[in-house]
Amino acid sequence: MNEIWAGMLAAFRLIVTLDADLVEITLRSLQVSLSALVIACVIALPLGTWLAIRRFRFRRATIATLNALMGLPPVVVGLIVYLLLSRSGPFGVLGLLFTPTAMIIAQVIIITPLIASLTHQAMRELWAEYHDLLISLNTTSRQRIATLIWDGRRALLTGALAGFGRAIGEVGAIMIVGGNIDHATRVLTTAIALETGKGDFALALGLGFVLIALALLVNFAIHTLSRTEQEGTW
Amino acid sequence: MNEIWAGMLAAFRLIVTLDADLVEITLRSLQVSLSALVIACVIALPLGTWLAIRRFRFRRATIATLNALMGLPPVVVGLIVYLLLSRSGPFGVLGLLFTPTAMIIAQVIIITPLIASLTHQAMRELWAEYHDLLISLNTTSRQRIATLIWDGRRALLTGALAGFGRAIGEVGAIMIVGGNIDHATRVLTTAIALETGKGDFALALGLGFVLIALALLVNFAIHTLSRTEQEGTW
Amino acid sequence: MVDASILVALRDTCVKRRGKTILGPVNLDLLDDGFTIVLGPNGAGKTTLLKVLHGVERVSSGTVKWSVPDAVARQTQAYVFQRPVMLRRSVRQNLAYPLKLVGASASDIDNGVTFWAAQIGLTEMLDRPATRLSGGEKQKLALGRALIRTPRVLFLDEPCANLDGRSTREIEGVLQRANAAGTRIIMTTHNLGQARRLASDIVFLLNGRLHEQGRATDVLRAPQTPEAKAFFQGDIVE
Amino acid sequence: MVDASILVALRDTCVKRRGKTILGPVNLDLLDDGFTIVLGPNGAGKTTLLKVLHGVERVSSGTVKWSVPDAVARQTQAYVFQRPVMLRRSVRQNLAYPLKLVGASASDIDNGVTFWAAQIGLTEMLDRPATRLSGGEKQKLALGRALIRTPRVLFLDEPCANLDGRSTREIEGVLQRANAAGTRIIMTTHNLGQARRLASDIVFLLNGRLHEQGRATDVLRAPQTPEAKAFFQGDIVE
Amino acid sequence: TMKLAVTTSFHNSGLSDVLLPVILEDTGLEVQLLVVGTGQALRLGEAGDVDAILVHSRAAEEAFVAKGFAPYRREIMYNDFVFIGPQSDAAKIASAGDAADALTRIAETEAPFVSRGDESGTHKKELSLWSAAQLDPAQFGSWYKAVGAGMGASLNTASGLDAYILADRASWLNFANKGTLALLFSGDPALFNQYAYLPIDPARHPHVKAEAQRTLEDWLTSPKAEALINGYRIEGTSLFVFNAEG
Ligand SMILES: Nc1ncnc2c1ncn2[C@@H]1O[C@H](COP(=O)(O)OP(=O)(O)OP(=O)(O)O)[C@@H](O)[C@H]1O
Ligand SMILES: Nc1ncnc2c1ncn2[C@@H]1O[C@H](COP(=O)(O)OP(=O)(O)OP(=O)(O)O)[C@@H](O)[C@H]1O
Ligand SMILES: [Mg+2]
Ligand SMILES: [Mg+2]
Repeated sequence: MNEIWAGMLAAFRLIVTLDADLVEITLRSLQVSLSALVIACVIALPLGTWLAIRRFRFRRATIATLNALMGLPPVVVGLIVYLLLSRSGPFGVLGLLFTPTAMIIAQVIIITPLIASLTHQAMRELWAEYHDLLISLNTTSRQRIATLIWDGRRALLTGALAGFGRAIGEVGAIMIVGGNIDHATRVLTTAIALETGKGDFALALGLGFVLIALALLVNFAIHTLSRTEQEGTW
Repeated sequence: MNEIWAGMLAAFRLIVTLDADLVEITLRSLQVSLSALVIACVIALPLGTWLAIRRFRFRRATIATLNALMGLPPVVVGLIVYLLLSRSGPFGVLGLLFTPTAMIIAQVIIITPLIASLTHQAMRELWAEYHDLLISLNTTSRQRIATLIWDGRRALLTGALAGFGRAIGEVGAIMIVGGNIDHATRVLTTAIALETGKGDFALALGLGFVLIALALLVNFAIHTLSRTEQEGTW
Repeated sequence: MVDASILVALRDTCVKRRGKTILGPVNLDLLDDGFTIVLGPNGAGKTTLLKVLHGVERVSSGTVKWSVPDAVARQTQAYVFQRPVMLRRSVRQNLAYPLKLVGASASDIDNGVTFWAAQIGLTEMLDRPATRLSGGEKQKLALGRALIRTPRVLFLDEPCANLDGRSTREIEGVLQRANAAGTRIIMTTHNLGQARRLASDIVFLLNGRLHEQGRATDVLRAPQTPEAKAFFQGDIVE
Repeated sequence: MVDASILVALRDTCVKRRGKTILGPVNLDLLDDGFTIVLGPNGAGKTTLLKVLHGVERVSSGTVKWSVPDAVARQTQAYVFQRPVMLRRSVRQNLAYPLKLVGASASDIDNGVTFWAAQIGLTEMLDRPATRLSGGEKQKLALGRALIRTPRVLFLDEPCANLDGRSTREIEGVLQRANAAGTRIIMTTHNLGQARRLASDIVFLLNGRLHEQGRATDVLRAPQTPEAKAFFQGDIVE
Repeated sequence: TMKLAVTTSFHNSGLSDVLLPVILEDTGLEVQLLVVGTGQALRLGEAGDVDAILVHSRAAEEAFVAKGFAPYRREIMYNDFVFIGPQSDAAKIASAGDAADALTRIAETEAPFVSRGDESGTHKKELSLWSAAQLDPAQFGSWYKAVGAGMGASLNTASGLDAYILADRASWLNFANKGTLALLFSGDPALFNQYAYLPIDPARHPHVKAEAQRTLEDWLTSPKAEALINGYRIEGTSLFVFNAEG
């Protein structure tokens, strides 16, 4: 129990002194997770929306599969990415293993199904509402997807934030493909795992609180930004 | 690359021979994750729905916080649960550390914010639709929540599946509070982490594929069950 | 302030949204019995007025005072919305819903559903999903659902807008019988013929303000203001 | 099979939902010009018929043949739904949306929006969120949005159900002018007076079947079937 | 049953898979292993969450005993550390004279080197070897990669990077993802790795299973254990040397 207080103290100290290492790994955490989020959104938002508006033969199966992929175990994703990027793997020549890029790739794989599933769910309702109008106006698929994403952006926000949360808190995959190399691929979560292994629970918790604070910050920032703009519309 | 084939082969072999250890840890994985899912749903569905229908002073802040908590790093959750359940912690006398119960507790903490956030999101739309009617009929809060959850169950399903996915693939927290003890708290993900550490990628991948197959199975089962019942209503 | 025969009194009631006053200030007393028809052009604030009375729309300033405590008043009211809200359930479950809420017995619910389904002519559609009904059928269902708890006060927002001639007359009959049996009805319509057939008194709104109020025969036959006169002749109202 | 002056032909068209036939089999030819009013009691299948013609409702059997290829036909049609669909945007953006889809220039869009906002009387509400409009205002907006691409064929599903007398007459004027300018209009209504004022020909539906069709003057003055006769007198139709 | 916290390097060696079933058979005692980092193992012991620990980090163990968490430490066996590196062996450590020389060569060529960096027994050993070679890892360039992970994960990283690494022999032999890595240097007595058993003091944590602690300790120091430990081989190499005093 004392450790929890010690952890808070450690977090406080780290933040107040602007510990150089902390700043570095925090920025790397943000960089990796936000990059992964942007890439995953670019893929998942249109994909999820497309699934919501399109009727095809294996639609239900596809959706069930997508939902199941939300449970992709990060360690397995990490392993597969590791095997693909390793020197003896097919993409070994790119030399991406143990770089932030590799970490981003792994996280994109992990969060894309999550965001796509949630997008599909959110867009289904909106599509039911817009269906007749958009069909009647003879829109192309692309226009339908764009309209739904734009008008449903509030609902999509939660999905994106869920993806961000999963990415920023994830450790299994990025440990394998990033390697937790000091000053190269160490991020907050891998640092926490390291301190835990060392038995320095206070520092681990301290880093954890920093991470939670970071997540809170990002969420409040996004909520504040989206609020000003919401007023006008929905 | 060869490892990936080897992994598939390993998965195939494990499943075909119904390896006793595999069956055991698979069942434990299911037991832990499904228990956590049920408990988390019991908390998160009413909570998220309540947030959707209730206007109060710090509502936006509460929701932003809930969204941020989707990013709770599992390792930190694991640590805190460990410190609470440890013999020298406040709940040490219960002797829950390194038992499946401890793993369930950690997973409930991790997935409850996720499910609650997604519930809130899904229920907001439905509430906008039902708002006037339910207010007009002079319903109690409890009745409103029950009605929304029932009529919005399809949308909630995706949230619950996202929670299940996160739980079944999670490793950081349950490694710390469960301890990955053979025949006691070993589950699929911790077994995968173990084999990865040994460098036995084929077996790790094999277990990973089993895990993914399990997630697929659960999702297809739920989709099939919910389909028969949907036809009638929405 | 509220005397015995007055059901509800509005005093300086205003509704503002996005800085614009969409209703009021309105001062209005409604008596304990009768069949009030609220008239006015599109956007006059009829829906807003009904919602304010019913308490589903927040008031920005002023008061709404029922002769009974608010909690009691709310329990005995029902409302049919302009755009009927369908629960994503079967027609039967939609009808049964208000009774379930008050914990009615299964047999009471069954009887109520059977009776009202017949009244609104949806007996054959009880097991359809309500969201799939035609426009008119939805309106009828919303009406049956509002009447099933035999409310003391019933608000109706253009309940016959999508109904055919025969259904309209049937529903009018149902409403008149309910009114005779003691249900206070407050209803909007754009159908002046219907207003003439049903109203005991008229409330005429314009630009969110109460413009004229009085006995139906008086107001309809001899409106006091030129705007009301023009409106009743279907003329341009500014 | 489809001759030059025939715009669209339905042959044995059926719509089945949940094992029930809700429309058809219908055999119907609509000519190249005119103002068709579709009449029938609630649940007769009017909405379904319009949607089938427009192609937003799937046909279970039979065919719908336009005189031009389907793709062309679809591009030049517009539809006003019974329950207007509002995009979650401002009124202005709702009006501009159909023009944006076809990549109109910014100035064309501006002009179109200004012109049609005035026509439907929503000029002062252009920057309001469309979802917050009153019932009648929503219907007007949907109408303006349908007309803004000057469609060749316009489907209207009870477009005046929630409109006041003056708006109804104004909209009727807009529709008649559009019709005179070459827009083929197919519209449902429960307002027989409106049918008399607007229709060049009538389609009368009952229980999903085509019961009577012909020139408006003929059908309205001297309906052939007893059911139609009863309906036009507002009588009970079984 | 009792809970025993062990380090990843011990578990990865595979010896536990041999010993545990025999212990169960001989004594009826089910030993549950918690495989964690050295530091975490000590913390589990301090909190009383396990009944005993088996680690290899002498200084930390002595501090643990000094603080009174365990009444004593009992040495059980040792194995040795080995230098692993790419078969091409750019730093030529295969021909090094001793461990310090090997490290000096690596530092001179600036060949990639993966360090556990997690303050585990292995990491501490590595640091002591660097200081024996009079080198300070804090001054090294980016070729020195502190990965902050367990033995297996670090080996995976080294394999991915074709880097040098210090590992215990058991983990290395049991490691399946060798890639182009090979054992390049071993045998310096400085590389010996002593494992010790530390029972948690029941006076401090009354709930720990004192009897089970003793049973396990007795068994681990018995001739039967000696035979099994000395006889444990991977690929024909024996790994552990039993050295408990009777
Ligand atoms: N939430 C809101 N925000 C802004 N304006 C609103 C809001 N709600 C209603 N209004 C505006 O207030 C006015 C009155 O609306 P109301 O729905 O009461 O009209 P109404 O008399 O019922 O009209 P109709 O006959 O068309 O149904 C309308 O101009 C409408 O656009
Ligand atoms: N998807 C569906 N599933 C089942 N029944 C349906 C479905 N859609 C429509 N119906 C039924 O088909 C019938 C015809 O519906 P339609 O909406 O065409 O009627 P309508 O003539 O437009 O009636 P109204 O005047 O009330 O708008 C109705 O009884 C309706 O309940
Ligand atoms: Mg209204
Ligand atoms: Mg209709």
